[in-house]
Amino acid sequence: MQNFEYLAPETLSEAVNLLAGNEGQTRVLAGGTDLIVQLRQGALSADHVLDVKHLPECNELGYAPSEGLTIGAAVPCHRIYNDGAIADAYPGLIDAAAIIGGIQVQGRATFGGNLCNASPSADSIPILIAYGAECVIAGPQGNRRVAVEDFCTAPGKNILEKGELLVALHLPSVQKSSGAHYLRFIPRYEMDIAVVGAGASVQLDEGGKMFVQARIGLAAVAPTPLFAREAGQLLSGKEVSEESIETAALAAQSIARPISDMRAPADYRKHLVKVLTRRALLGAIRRARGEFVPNAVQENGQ
Amino acid sequence: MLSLAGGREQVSVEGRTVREVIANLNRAHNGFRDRLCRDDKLKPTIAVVVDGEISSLGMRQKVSLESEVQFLPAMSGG
Amino acid sequence: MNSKAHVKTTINGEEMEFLCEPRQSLLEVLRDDLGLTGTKEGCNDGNCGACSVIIDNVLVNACLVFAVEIQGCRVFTIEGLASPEGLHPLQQKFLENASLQCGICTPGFLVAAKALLDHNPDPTEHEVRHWLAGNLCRCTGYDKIVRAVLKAAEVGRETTAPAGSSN
Amino acid sequence: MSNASKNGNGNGKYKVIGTRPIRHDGVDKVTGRAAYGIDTHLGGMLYGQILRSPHPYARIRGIDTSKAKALKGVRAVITAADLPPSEADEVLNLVEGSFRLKDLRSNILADEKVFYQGHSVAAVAATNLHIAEEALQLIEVDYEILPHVDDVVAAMRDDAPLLHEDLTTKEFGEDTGKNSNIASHIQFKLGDLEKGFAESDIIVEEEFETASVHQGYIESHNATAEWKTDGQLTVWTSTQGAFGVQKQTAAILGLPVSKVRVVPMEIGGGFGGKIPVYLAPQAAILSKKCGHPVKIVMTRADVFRSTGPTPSSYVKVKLGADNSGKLLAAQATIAFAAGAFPGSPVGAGAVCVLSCYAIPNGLVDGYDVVLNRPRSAAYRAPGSTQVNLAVETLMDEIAVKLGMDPIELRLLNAAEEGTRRVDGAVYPVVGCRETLEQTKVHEHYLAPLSGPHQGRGVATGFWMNAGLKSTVTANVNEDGTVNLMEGSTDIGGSRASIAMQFAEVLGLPAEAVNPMVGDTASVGYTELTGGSRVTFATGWAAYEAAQEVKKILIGKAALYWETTEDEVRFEEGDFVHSTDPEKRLTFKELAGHLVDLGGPVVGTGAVDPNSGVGGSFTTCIADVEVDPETGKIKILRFTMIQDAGTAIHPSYVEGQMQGGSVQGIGWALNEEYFYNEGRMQNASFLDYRIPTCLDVPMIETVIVEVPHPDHPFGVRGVGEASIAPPPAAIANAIYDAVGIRLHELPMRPDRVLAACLAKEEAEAATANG
Repeated sequence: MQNFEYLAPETLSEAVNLLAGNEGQTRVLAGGTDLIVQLRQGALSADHVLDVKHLPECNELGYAPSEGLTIGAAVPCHRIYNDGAIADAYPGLIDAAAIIGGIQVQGRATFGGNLCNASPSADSIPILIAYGAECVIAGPQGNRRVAVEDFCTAPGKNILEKGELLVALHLPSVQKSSGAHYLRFIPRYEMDIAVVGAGASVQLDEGGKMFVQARIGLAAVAPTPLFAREAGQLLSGKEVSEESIETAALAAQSIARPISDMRAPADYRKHLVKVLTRRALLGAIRRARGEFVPNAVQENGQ
Repeated sequence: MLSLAGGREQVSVEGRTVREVIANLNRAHNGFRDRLCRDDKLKPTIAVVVDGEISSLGMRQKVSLESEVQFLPAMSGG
Repeated sequence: MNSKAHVKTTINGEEMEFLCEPRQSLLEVLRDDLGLTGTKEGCNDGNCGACSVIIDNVLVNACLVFAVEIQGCRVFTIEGLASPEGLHPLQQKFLENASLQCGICTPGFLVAAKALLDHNPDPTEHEVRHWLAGNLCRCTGYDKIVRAVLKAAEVGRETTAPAGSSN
Repeated sequence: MSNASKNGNGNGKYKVIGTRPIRHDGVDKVTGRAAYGIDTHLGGMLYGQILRSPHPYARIRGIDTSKAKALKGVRAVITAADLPPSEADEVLNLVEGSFRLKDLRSNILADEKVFYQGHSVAAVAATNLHIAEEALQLIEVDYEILPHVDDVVAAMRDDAPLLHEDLTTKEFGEDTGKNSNIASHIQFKLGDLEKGFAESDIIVEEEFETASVHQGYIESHNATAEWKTDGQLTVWTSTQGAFGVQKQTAAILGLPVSKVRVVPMEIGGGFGGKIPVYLAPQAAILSKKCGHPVKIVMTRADVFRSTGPTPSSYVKVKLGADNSGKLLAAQATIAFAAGAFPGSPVGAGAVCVLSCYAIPNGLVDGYDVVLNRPRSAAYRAPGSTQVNLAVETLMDEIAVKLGMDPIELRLLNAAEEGTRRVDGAVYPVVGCRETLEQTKVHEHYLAPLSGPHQGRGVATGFWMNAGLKSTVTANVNEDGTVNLMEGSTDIGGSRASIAMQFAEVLGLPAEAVNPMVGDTASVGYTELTGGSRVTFATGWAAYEAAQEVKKILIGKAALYWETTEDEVRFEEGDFVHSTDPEKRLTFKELAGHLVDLGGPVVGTGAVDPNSGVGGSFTTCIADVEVDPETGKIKILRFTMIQDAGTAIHPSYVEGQMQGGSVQGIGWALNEEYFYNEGRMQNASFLDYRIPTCLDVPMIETVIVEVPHPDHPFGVRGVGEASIAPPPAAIANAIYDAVGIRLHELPMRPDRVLAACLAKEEAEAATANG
């Protein structure tokens, strides 16, 4: 690894100034679970590494039922799933937080970093899309907010301009009779990169019989994580039934354009999109109805 | 090997050691020694099994009148 | 640029200072500069858990931490697990249950298991397996490791005093 | 079953053997104090790094190291030009095989050509690791890329790119003169094959393929070398055999063995993969050039790309049986991918393929094939797993076709004392039948399955086990303890199993023996830790050393009592005066008197037991659940039943069985070298998927004890056989669950799903037609 200058600013403005003003390549360090590996392998280079863990805004983990959830870009997974109120309100988020790497990786890895790394197979992104999360971005021209589904532009690429920094993610407050679920397919039972990932959130009517709305996000089936907008829209106002779920799953499958690689062949991935979308929707529906659906830590989880 | 022994898989010869067995084999079926040995040693790719046990003594391994002597490819183990 | 960073930290309860290049991982500094070779390197990319350490009560892989980042932190490594009075119950159960063969993954498993029991003193078998999934062992097939952790948890619950030194 | 016992009680006739003491090296290993190869640190040490080929096959037109040499902090850069020249036919004979010195040197530093992605091309020593890494990027290699071949069947074709212009196919000591990638062809023949098949009522035949898999030890390869000005070279390394490293390093560097001392550090796993030398020669030359010790540790990616995977394979088997299930004939064709240089374990595969059964007529052909992949290395029961998949799947097919219980079918044909194997060897007392009988009555085998898409499979496996040279020296201390110096590096608790055999002879507690592993200058010649041989052969040496100590101590007791040796008996751990029962000395008491009884008490055991053909048999039971929508397999329950001969330390016997089982499960389901254009795509623990603890259940074990007829305690060795049958057992369980037969490893989810879908389609077509 080439040597670099380590920067640990303590205010956001200082961080933005450094990012905007530095000569050469400045890389942002949050949990480091992607960045350090990429620097070590020579996939990325850095003249400066800017650690955002000392920025208060990036460390915020704030939840209020009426306001929603704010996850600072430097908040590691373990803080999210160890917060009981958040785990109760956003179980779909916990599904993802509990399977990113092993426990050691979850001690460092952040949703913000997972998003900025912009891997098509990132486990946190489909469920953030399903929850309708927004990115809070600071930059030399001030703050801006961007929907998560619009953040990634290509493998390893995102919309951040020079000088810009992802500060936090914001999830809207949770509606009544709603539920969400993320699951991925991997050949082992832990520690793999998603072959396909699917996250779904649904809001049902009070009787739990009809879809009010639904959002579906997909991983590892395109150059960026996908928002299966139409698949979710197809469910609005529809009865909760095998047929409606199958229709949405087929719609999600239709937009998937996976590749073949060492992790799986494309046709297999395509097949899995339908299976996982259906299973994610079923899990989300059960949670919306107040039923227990285990995550990876809980017994019978996988 | 089979062609050397006229197609027979088992032949009987005398000898008190593997060296003598090979010498006697070679007398009966010319070419045997060259297949099995180099410089009065078994080739490294050849193992000799006497009465079911792979010998580490090679040409010096003693054999008895009733012994069964086999020549096998040496195994790579792990 | 080439100057080294000065880092003050606490390792296994002792205050320490060292100089390091920013590109050096915590694992590299522990092993090559501080002589704490009990923390093992298996993959150097966060996929085997052999370098498990606990930083401020959080289990992490030392290969995925820059040493400069631990300024002011409390670091716990395998060298801190036993006390002058004796072995930690986890260490004792690993020995009694033959939970190690070659032993290279053992420090990582012990540190990870300590973090688990600190966090959850009464784990189920599934919870143990989920928690330890980031630690690879190629020798044992995991059976005797999981059993030792479950037995150490029993010991921990039976003894009134907290087991071993906490971080 | 008469003299077989179960679950490691040693037939109840021993005091120490069969107990479960805490291993002697345990405390160091749970406190982080044990020093492994990667922990070596010497004063003034420099760090080495290896430049490796990015291409699967290329000619090296030139290497320019000048920019690297000029980098601040770089002390030396070396290439193949720094190795001694090789004669074309120089051969190094090792117990693991015979190798052309030219090939061994080329694997250390490529000269004319690189034969695989990851092939070592140059090495650098610098003041720190990062500078050495930077220097690698400054070395310019001019490659002429050549068309490569990385598939074993393709490499055998006449039109395949040839790797070695001077390689011709050898057939049992005869050079065919044919230039080919087939380095050797071996053949075993028994009985009359045609007659056997003609008499068969049922014939099954299938082709199988298995992917390359890696040993996957958690500690990377490493070597630290110090070449002193007096010409003496010392190497500290993690190895399965210090004397093997000494031989290989000396040969590669053109030194007499006495100039090379190898210090075996603690070793973080091996499984066969730490027998070859990969780094010691480079570290040595770098050290010579810069006058400092040099340490090299491989990256994990280099471990995958450059060190011994087990061969990928093509195996075709045909079995014939009569209507009662009795096997009458068998034919097998086996091709193993040796990697860049000859030397796959295809011979062992050819022995193992039909080894579990009494088959009167058989023919086995084996091919050792070179191609553009790293030189393969041994991996636990090398060659046995690949061939086991084929035979044990076909045995299951026969059982299904005949409506027989699969264990009954195996019992009907089980190898036993007197059975002649296809390679001609005849079994002495073996435990094949006994493992099957234990399986038949095991609660797991009798338990019902609990849900849909679940299935159960069984398979039986074999490994031949090795003997080979071992040395143990015992020094009696005045406090009644014994220091035991032995030459076998301890990869999984063997210090304990050797010390316990020593202790058994002298009636000592295991704790009174302090076993240590010596370096090549401090202990007698000892072959590698491998072949399931250490507890067998080094344990035997410990037994002999103990006998010598006993004999000397009888003399000392006689001297103490001022009588003659024939007046002293050794009974129940005490030295007793035959005619004066008042005179009785414990071992400890006698040791306390040694200071006044003349010379020190030192016993030596130096043995070279024949390997024999006893070997170890094992049978396993696997329950799986198949997700029919995704093809994912879950292992629900797994039991391994193995003949240990005698279990010295049952916990570590179980550990070997459990570890082998899980490696077999990994091989079955997910592990593989994934190649694209000759380049390995998944060279990390992220994408080379060894099982995690969430992937497997508890592994149940049954230790069967059918004592080895020759070993003083009946030990057989248990290290390897357990890896062989899991893939076939899982394949058979998948068939039981969803009715599909897979003929390719790994049985990845996408392959399982494809086979499930194909079956559905075929059934639909049948229903419609």
